[in-house]
Amino acid sequence: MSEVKYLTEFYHLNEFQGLDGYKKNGGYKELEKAFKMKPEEIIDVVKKSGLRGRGGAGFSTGMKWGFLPKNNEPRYLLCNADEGEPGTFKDRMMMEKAPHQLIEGMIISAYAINSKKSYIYIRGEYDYPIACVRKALEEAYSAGLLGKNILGSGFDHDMDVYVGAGAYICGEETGMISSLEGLKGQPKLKPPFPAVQGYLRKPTIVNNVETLAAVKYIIRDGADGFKKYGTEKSTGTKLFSLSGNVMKPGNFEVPLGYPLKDLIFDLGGGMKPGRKLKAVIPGGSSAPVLTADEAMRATMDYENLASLGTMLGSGAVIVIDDSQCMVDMLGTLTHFYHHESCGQCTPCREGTGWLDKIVHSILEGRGRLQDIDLLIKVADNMKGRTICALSDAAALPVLSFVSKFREEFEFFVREGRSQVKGTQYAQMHH
Amino acid sequence: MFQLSSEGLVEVKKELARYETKESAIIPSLFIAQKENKGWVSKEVVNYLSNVMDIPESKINEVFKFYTMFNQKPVGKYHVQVCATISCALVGARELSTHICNELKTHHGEVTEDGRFTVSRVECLGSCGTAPMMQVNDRYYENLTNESAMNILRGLK
Amino acid sequence: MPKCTINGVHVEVKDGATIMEAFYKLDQGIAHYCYHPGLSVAGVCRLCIVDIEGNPRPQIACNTVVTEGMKVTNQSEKIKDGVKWVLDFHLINHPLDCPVCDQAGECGLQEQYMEYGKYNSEMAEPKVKKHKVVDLGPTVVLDSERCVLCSRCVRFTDEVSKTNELGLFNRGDKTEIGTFEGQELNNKYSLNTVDICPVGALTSKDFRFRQRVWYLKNSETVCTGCSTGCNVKVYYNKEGTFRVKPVFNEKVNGHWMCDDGRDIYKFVNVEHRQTVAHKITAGQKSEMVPGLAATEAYQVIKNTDDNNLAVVLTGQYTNEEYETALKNFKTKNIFHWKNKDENWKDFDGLLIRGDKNPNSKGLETALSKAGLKSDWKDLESGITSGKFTTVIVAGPENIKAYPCFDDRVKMIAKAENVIWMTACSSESFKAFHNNALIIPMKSYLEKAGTFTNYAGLDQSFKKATTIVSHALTLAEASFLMTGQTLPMPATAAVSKFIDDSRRTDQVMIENRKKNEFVFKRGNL
Amino acid sequence: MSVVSNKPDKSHWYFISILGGLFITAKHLIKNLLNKDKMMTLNYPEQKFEYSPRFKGNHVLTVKKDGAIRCTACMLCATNCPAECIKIIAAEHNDPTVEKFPIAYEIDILRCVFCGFCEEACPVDAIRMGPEWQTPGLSGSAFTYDINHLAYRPQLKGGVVSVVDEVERHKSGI
Repeated sequence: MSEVKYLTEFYHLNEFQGLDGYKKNGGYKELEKAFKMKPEEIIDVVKKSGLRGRGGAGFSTGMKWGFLPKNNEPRYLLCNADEGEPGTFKDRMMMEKAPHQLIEGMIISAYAINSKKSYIYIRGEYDYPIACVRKALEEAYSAGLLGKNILGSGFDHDMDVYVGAGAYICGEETGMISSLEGLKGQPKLKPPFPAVQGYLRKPTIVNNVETLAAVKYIIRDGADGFKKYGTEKSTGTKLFSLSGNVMKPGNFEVPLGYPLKDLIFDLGGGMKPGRKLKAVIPGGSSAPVLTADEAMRATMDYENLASLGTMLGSGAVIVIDDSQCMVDMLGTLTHFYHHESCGQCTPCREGTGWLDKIVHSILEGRGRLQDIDLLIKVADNMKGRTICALSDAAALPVLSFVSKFREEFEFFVREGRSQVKGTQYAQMHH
Repeated sequence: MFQLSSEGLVEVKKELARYETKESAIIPSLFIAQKENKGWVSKEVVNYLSNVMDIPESKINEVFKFYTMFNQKPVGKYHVQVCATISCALVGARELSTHICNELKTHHGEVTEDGRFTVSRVECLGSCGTAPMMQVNDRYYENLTNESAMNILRGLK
Repeated sequence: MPKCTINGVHVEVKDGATIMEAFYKLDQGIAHYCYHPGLSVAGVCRLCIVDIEGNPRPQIACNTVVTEGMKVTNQSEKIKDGVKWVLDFHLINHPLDCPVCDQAGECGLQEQYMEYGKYNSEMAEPKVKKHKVVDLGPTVVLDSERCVLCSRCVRFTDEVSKTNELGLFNRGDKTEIGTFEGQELNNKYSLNTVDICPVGALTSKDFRFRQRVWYLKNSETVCTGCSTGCNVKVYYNKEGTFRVKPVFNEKVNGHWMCDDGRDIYKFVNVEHRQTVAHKITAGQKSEMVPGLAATEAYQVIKNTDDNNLAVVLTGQYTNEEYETALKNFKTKNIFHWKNKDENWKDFDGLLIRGDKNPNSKGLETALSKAGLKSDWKDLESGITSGKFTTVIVAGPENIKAYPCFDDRVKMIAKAENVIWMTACSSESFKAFHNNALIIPMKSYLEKAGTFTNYAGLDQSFKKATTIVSHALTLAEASFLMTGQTLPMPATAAVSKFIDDSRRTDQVMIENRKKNEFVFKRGNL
Repeated sequence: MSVVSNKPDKSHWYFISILGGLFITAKHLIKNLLNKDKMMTLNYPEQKFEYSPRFKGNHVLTVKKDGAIRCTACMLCATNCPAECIKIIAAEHNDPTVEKFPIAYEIDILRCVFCGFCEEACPVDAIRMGPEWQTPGLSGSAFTYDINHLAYRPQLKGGVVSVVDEVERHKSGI
């Protein structure tokens, strides 16, 4: 099986980035089509299409829109382009190659939920994508695709870019709302959910770049046309970001339900010569790791991965080959979560630091055998105890790494050096 | 005393009017001020912005200290940030950052003697498919090797 | 009005009330640090987790709204283990310097450890170092290592005092509370942050290291700092009074009190008090017992015509005392001495009022009830013209609140005979050159009574402690000065808001009962 | 009032007991004369008995390596003292790592019952009970030991250094 170019059909064209090139290749046709529909019809189609959020949680988009209160309060649409999950780089490509695709999808979505104002929250490090989206917005405004009375439909909409400043937690929807309000990007308590009280305590819908872009294609092909791809419960195509120890890393669009094995060995070009697959993290760094055996069986859809005890997440496939030390890799992950914990809830604030310290004391040869069990205990007690999912995201990799590669950890504790590399941590990369 | 240039001030005023709340302008304004203050935010900058924006210092300070893109210490002319999170680490980003440090005769997070470079290891920059990579000020350099990275850095004026 | 079951007990709560409020209503114990009834919900300490029937994940009680028929428990093993772990997360980077920490004895961490913990921590890694002994401002000292980052103090400065001095800086486990560099936590309500701090992170400079809290007894009373009449608790022992903390009263002060009110206890302590009566005759000073001085005063008053006698009252005595005094002194020349006329009606919008007397309203009511009306100017002219030969003054206890004190003492000292009743000694009394008697009075902590606050609300309070045992109340003095004997009891002891069953000088040992080591000592 | 005179016949034999007593005395006299080293008595106060270092006598406040008082003025000894003979006044230290220290520490040794609870309660090994106990005085005030006497009296030769090292404790983050 090869790639399915559905969202990424024209990504190889340089002109697709600009408004003219975009229009030439079928751009903004669906917007006109959508304006002829009633907003409820659009929500209905999206619901029927089975589109699930592409950001990580995989929640049904149509259902999310349905949570909005039925009143005339102003409501906001936020596009989550704060792509921070290690291993993910699909939104960046979408914004660079086809900013208008996102904008069109957003206008349609905004029309569906009757929002007058939307923001695209892009992480601050993405200098070039920000410039691309800003330019596209200017073009759209001057072409009358944004502003008052868009294309004579009587629908007004304003869109703006908000640039983040480097915080993983702002990728969490309530964290993003806090950040947009000018506060620290700390997640807010739920309930109330953002769909009821979000940005400025008004109803707010937060969707991923890929989700919003996909809305355009659902309008084009209808719910059934979209469902053509994917499995029964995981519909449509998805962009997977392949990275790590593969020959050809990159973004690949495949239908959901695509075998992970094919993704790595066909599209990704397989392992480097002489190397064997050791483990795969299938859904961004927060997803529990799969061993090589499990990875061979896995298909990339929400249900199958859940049955393997992991998750699809943001679709970032991180491939680890047999030259890598798993203790070291877990060290990079715990360091990441320790660095990115917002410091609000105690279990996460203290727990991420504790995990990081334990893993690093093992790495530096100070570990004790009971530390391995302690890692599991600490991670277990961080799960589900906090406002947002960062605590879970930090705990799950630890649990899976330790349980699936326990002998490596034990070797490291006993010998003070890596089982795979045979060297001490200090000699590994300094 | 830190003071924004007149263009910077106009931009801050524009940002203040741009969003629904005044506080939303804190991040954009800090970016503007950081650019004008040689790449870092000092106490005076926060003080100044507080006066200009009419927002308590503690609020601006909270935001400034929360986000990693605001530097709390002076940095070199070129801030070299090497991503060292898992995807990059798998393909040798940490070795790369150590190599750059050795070549520039500096340590992570420190400014080189000539004041041109600060090398730091940072968390995921969203360029995992093209790892190892580094960000020099705003620009991404991807698919690096030890040599290509040093060539790029030497090529900077 | 949804009904729910908390640990098997049925309770009906207000619409939209949270589980935490239901726990509060039932007075059932639930661990929490970040939740405070007077502040918004933060939901960050994660200690108040409860099991809700039908919900697989434990929920936090402070942000979960009660729904009809909800069954909640925090006594299950799962929850207890969960709380133990969350507590351990609080404690892993805590410096455990209880011996030098002022909060020890009333610390949330200690209480919860005794309740849920009692384990050996498995933390073997170095702890995070943060700033210690940070001077936040004129009133508060911060220790960041002890802080559990519940954000109560930050929310207080945001929501209540609206001064925004405090913030949570940095992120992750490097997060610290603090002010912006160079700024101070300096507002009229800053010490409330110390009260609401569940651990020893914020400590009061005034109270710091002066006493361990377990040496202190407490008693509820009414603040005499201004006419708001905040409900407070004073902490004292045999060495004196040491601090004042607010007590929740929805009608008066809510959960808070001002910093000025916390200084009020100071004049009560013996070093500021008038401990013996002074008799001054033509510049010669002699000491005597207060009761004797009052009877000496009777000799003077007896020889003065009612028209030539003036009585000056301040709003710092109780309603009962005014009533008795006005009954005993037959003169019509009764004057009301105010601390400052110009900002008498000031109000800062939260608690502080310009009228710095706890009972001005009570005095006004008592005077109008007796049909008395007088102007301060009459007193001044009366003294200068020599009309008032004898002046009896029930002076203020809280002399600091009277900027005019010195001038007024000098003015009154011109009269032929002055009988000055005061709880506190003052340098100004050197102005007395003619015949004068200075009679020591009891302070508000040493007597029971009623204060009427600015809004006309009567608040009764009990006697807390005794500091100057032979001092008199105004009522007792007025009896003695008019040649009568003291009736027993001297003042009414009706209490409206303090639990009558509890002795005022009883030590609060509820918390210490939990301490098993106290019991173990008997077995040694 | 009647006096009952009770003179049993045996009481006339008291002389034998006296001789027995004299014999024991003489035995010890000769023994002591022949073997002076094993003599049971001491020439107090010229000679004094050496008590074991674990004897719980007068209190000693220990000092840190730099000679400053170890005590942190936590008042646990005073709280635990059943005789209520310890009085401490705490103050703020200039060094933030020390934070709290006693400016006055008094033990009323006449009230002390030498139970050792203060030593047990101390979390930082600041108070110990030493082997001294013969500490006579002429006035009542001589029995209220102040902080200087407790920590630096001449017998202690510059103070007893506590083994708990503050710097190491801080390094390890305790």
